[in-house]
Amino acid sequence: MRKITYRDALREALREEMLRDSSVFLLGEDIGRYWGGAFKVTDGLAQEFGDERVRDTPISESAIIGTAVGAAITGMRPVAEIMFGDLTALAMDQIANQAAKIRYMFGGQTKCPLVIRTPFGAGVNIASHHSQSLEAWFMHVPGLYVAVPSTPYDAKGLLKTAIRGSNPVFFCEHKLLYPIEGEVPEEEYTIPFGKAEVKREGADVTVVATMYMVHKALSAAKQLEKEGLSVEIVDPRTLTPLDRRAIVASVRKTGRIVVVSEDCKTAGVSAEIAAVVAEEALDYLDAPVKRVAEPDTPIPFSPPLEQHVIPDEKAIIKAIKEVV
Amino acid sequence: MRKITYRDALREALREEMLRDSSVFLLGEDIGRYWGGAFKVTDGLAQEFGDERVRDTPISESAIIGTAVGAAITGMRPVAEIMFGDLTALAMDQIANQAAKIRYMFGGQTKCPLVIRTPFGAGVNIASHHSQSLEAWFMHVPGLYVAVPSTPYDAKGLLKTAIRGSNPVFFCEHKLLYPIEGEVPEEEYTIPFGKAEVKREGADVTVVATMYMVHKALSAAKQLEKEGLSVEIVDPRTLTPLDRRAIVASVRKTGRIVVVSEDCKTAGVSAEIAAVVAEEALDYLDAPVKRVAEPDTPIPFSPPLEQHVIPDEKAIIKAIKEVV
Amino acid sequence: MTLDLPKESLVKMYRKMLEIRFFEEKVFGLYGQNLVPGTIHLYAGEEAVAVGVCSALSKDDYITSTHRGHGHCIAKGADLKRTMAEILGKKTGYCKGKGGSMHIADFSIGMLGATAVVGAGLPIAVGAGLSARLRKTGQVVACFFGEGASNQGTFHESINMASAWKLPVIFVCENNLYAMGTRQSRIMNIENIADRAVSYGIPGVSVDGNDVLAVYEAACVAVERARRVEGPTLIECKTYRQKGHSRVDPAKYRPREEVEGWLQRDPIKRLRHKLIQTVISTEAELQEIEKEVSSEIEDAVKFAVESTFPAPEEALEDVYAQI
Amino acid sequence: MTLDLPKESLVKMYRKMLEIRFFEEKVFGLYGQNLVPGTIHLYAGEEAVAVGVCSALSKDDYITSTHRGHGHCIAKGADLKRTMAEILGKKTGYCKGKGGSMHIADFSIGMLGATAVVGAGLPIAVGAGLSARLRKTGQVVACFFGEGASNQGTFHESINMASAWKLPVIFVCENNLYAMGTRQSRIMNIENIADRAVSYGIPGVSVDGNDVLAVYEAACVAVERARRVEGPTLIECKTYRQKGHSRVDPAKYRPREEVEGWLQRDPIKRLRHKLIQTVISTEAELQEIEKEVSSEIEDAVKFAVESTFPAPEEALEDVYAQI
Ligand SMILES: Cc1ncc(C[n+]2csc(CCOP(=O)(O)OP(=O)(O)O)c2C)c(N)n1
Ligand SMILES: Cc1ncc(C[n+]2csc(CCOP(=O)(O)OP(=O)(O)O)c2C)c(N)n1
Ligand SMILES: [Mg+2]
Ligand SMILES: [Mg+2]
Repeated sequence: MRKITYRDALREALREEMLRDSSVFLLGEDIGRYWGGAFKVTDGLAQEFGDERVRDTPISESAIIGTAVGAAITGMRPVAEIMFGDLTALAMDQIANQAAKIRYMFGGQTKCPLVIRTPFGAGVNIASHHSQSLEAWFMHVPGLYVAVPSTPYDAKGLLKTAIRGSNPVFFCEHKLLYPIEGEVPEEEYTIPFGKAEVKREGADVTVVATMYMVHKALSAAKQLEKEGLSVEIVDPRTLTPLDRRAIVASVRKTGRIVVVSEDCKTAGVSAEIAAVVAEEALDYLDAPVKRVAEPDTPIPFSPPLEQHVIPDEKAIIKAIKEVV
Repeated sequence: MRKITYRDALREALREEMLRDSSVFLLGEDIGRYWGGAFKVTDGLAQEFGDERVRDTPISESAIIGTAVGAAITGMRPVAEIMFGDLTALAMDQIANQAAKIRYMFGGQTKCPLVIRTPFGAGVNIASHHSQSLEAWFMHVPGLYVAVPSTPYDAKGLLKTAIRGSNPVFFCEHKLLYPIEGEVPEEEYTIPFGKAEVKREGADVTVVATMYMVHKALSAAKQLEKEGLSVEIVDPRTLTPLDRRAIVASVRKTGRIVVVSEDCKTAGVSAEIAAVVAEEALDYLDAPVKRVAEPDTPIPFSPPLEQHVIPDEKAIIKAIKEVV
Repeated sequence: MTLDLPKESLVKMYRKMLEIRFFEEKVFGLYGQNLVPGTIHLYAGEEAVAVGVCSALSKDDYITSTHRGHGHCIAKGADLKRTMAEILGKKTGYCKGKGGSMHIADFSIGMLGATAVVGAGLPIAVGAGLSARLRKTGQVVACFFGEGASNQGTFHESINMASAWKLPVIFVCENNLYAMGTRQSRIMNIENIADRAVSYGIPGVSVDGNDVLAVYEAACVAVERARRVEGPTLIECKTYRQKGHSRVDPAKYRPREEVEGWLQRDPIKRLRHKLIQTVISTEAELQEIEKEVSSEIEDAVKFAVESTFPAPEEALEDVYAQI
Repeated sequence: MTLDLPKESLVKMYRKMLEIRFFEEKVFGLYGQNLVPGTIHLYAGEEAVAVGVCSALSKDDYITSTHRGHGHCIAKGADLKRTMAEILGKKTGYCKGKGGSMHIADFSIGMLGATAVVGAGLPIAVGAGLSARLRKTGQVVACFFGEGASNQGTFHESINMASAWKLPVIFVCENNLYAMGTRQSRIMNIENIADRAVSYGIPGVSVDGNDVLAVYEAACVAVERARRVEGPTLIECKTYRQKGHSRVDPAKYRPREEVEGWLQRDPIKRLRHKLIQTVISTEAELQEIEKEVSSEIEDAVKFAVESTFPAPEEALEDVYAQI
């Protein structure tokens, strides 16, 4: 099968959905013809679809999301880009109080089919305001779906599902994933929300990992294979809805679980997954649950500092060894 | 000992600290002489300390917090009120990206001694934009402390500690707690952060509860006592730092735990506490961890709907019975 | 106040304003009887703004509203019964009891809903305007907000965006001089919110917000400009709320003479006076209308009071759209 | 450009601007050598703004800065070595390597730090101004931000608040015509950001931001007003960044003639020319200064390059103040 990058997979999803449905349009800072998005995800789309449907905005994150909400409830399907995930904080009211609640508050009178795309993640030395992973905030907001694709295949399939759906989707990307290549069929496909994928089968321990951490977990698993340890890797692919069944099923098989998530440990993604296991799979557990995550610090700038806080293969291997 | 309300306890803390330290000042919408705060916490303080130190602001939540940050790093000790906890979403960047990180990003050059007070909680029929409990968002932000007092005594002692400290404190209040009375000594005292309090000793099951839920848990415990069940209630009092030791110690004793928190269940306060137990106390557990929390919905307006989503004594009792 | 409109239109405006006033008086009364859960923010005294603006809109145009939204709903044509039922938390309400006073919406008449976060409606209105543009429908959007809201960042971001894109949005600032207990002069250093239009290169006009025809005229000009794809307008309507901010507020922070002055400029009395003085209507005609409206409101109250509450489990519905 | 300042002051400004320019050229070079982690936003071409404003401040006055902050630091008097070391991620840097190019601060000279969230520095500057008021120190605060930032909600909220409270804050908009690839005219419908001062009832002035003396004069007027407790001023400085937005940006979205026109109006060349023309300085004198600055910068680079990186575990320090 052909291989394309995560970035290109996202762009294909946007392009195909824009071709398919004239109500889909994009808005965000410098996503248009002069820049193509800070990470070039929308590169070329303004040239193809025009500046009205690929719309550069002022630096006004609240208004970007609010505008998307207003468009979504009146018949359009906006896909808004927030240039860096950290900056979603500026639009938190529009995301969490307006987009997520507008259907509910009004008793189901409206739908809000809106996608918010944004890159999270550390690793490129751009410090505390451009490196966070904040998925957990959005998991804690009922009314939103949260997608966390780790591969080009998942990125394309989930983004298409997000755009076609009837609900607001917080769509997480990762800076280090953009250049990663993977197989993506030429043919049309979508990926349903709420279905985890076992990215690697194994018998001895379950690792639930998301986004860029899936790749680190896979590489850790390869190393451990040499030592005779069989690691199963479950990628939830969406955090809301969360495929609890798949996680519990894997733990039932292996009896051990390590949750790997790039965000800060406390009250993060890994906390929710650990809690689900503690509630629903306790009887299967042969060892304590382990979380591998960023320590509770902002992300520092200097490379040795930054590398110190990002969970790496070594930390994953260490955690796995502690539970087996 | 004399009894005063939670509201009055908070006001006493503010007043005493303002008398003690001229660098303490208050700012927020309608906290001054014309209103005294939407929940009257600051009532009368403007009359005593003047409009400069009890400062009414425009309806500009971002600027309220940003202004507090700027004042805090230049020698003042601002206490900012956000009228409703839901509205902290409007100031999320200033809270999470600026206040929490300003010391770290600048390599420890500055301190940011700032308190953000805000009421959370449902129960007074003011619907989706005025009823949430969002503590978990702030637990997930390193650099912040998060206080969650459940009694007048704790409210006063924790607020004084918050104001005297050198770090930004996100100080959670609860609408239904304001009128609650409790013993508060006339003498000066403070309560250290990171020290849970066992609000009731028990042997059969641990309930970790916060804020208004402490009272519901206490009432549930009383009912269960009649049935011969001995419930221990641990109130963390601060979520950051979290007294993991006290929680683990209690679970070690009882072997069972129910976490009760008013916020939405997924990725909420109860998730972190459940995760801590799954990591650090798994071997002591004789039953799965249980979370009692709001279901993942916005808060509805109509009384029967709202009552349905707020965790109540019945839900707590049910959860306890499931684990014993 | 120019009165060169057909009598029909003038009387319709009078009736709408009356509907709002009587409605609010009833809500106030029901509140006292403990039939209204939560809080309420009454629109009494500001009727000319909603009615003046909505009279310049057609049915498929949009509006966005605020915590003080009953008047906007009614002016846009919402059903009194379902509005009242929502305020009482009943299943027959517009939002099936999920929204309440601060979150009423009626999408069928382009009323895109009230938000209780001050200032949060502005960008949503911009989005509706953008949507109208992209769908090429010619619809315009009127966005209501208070002078207090005009200090929110969203005010600035939204109007700038609407202006940069020449969107068909009319920003209607209801300047009632106070935001809760905070008088405008204490938190901003300008008198006319309309002056802020300069920041966006759009027209800004201040009108007597207790003169329904002045509001109507300004709105008509803005609507025409919007439909000609020339961009948004900021209209400031100087008005006054006759009651406290919310249910519990005795509004002692307002000088008695100020309140009385504004009561004398009551928008409904003023239109009534004009209608009689100019012999457009007779006292009898107007009394007839007043009786009619009064009984409509009684019907609404009856409907709302007699409606059932939603079943508790309905709290779990409507979080996500299923298809 | 009026030159009635003592020679000393003029030469000092010239030297500061030169420091910034040479510093930025070095940063650019080091970037090419892979010695600068992350990204950089260079201030080359905009030196007159930072230097003009900071020359009007005294040492204990405050400034707040942005992602494009090297020039602000240097103009306020930061040590070149520690600034460069921070950009290279070294332990000897101002923030011990935690901040990097986008987050430099030097609290000892009132440089309250750069924030990488566009517009986030404005309310922080207001807070510093409020603090100066409450502590009765007479300090003023200069707050730098771009024209792109002027569309953030914080711009509006902050200036309104500063004006309502008459705080000693000078809002300095560095209008370099672009925000990344977005030309001002595409995202706002006005030409002069200074016009936005109307919204807050404060003076707004537009000046030639490539004329250090014009900037200086405007800043002096604003500083005096601030110290007289009359409130904030909005100063817009029309300028241009000579490089791309950040390291990777070839800035192809800018017409060549536009770039060349601005290069001809280079602020450093202009001051140099004036100094010579008016025989305030001689060619030899200025060459001497240029040599000195050049060697200072070399020293800074040497210091920074030779400094060690922080130890990995230091990442866990400085999250909370212990006392
Ligand atoms: C963002 C936000 N801040 C504060 C509040 C609390 N609050 C509700 S109404 C109100 C005053 C609003 O004033 P204005 O915009 O002038 O509208 P008015 O009530 O006068 O109609 C405030 C502060 C809120 N709901 N939302
Ligand atoms: C709130 C926010 N939005 C977007 C970005 C990404 N970004 C960094 S610099 C920049 C352009 C800023 O333009 P302007 O304010 O004019 O400053 P300039 O770069 O021209 O100096 C953008 C969009 C950011 N850092 N913060
Ligand atoms: Mg008002
Ligand atoms: Mg710029």
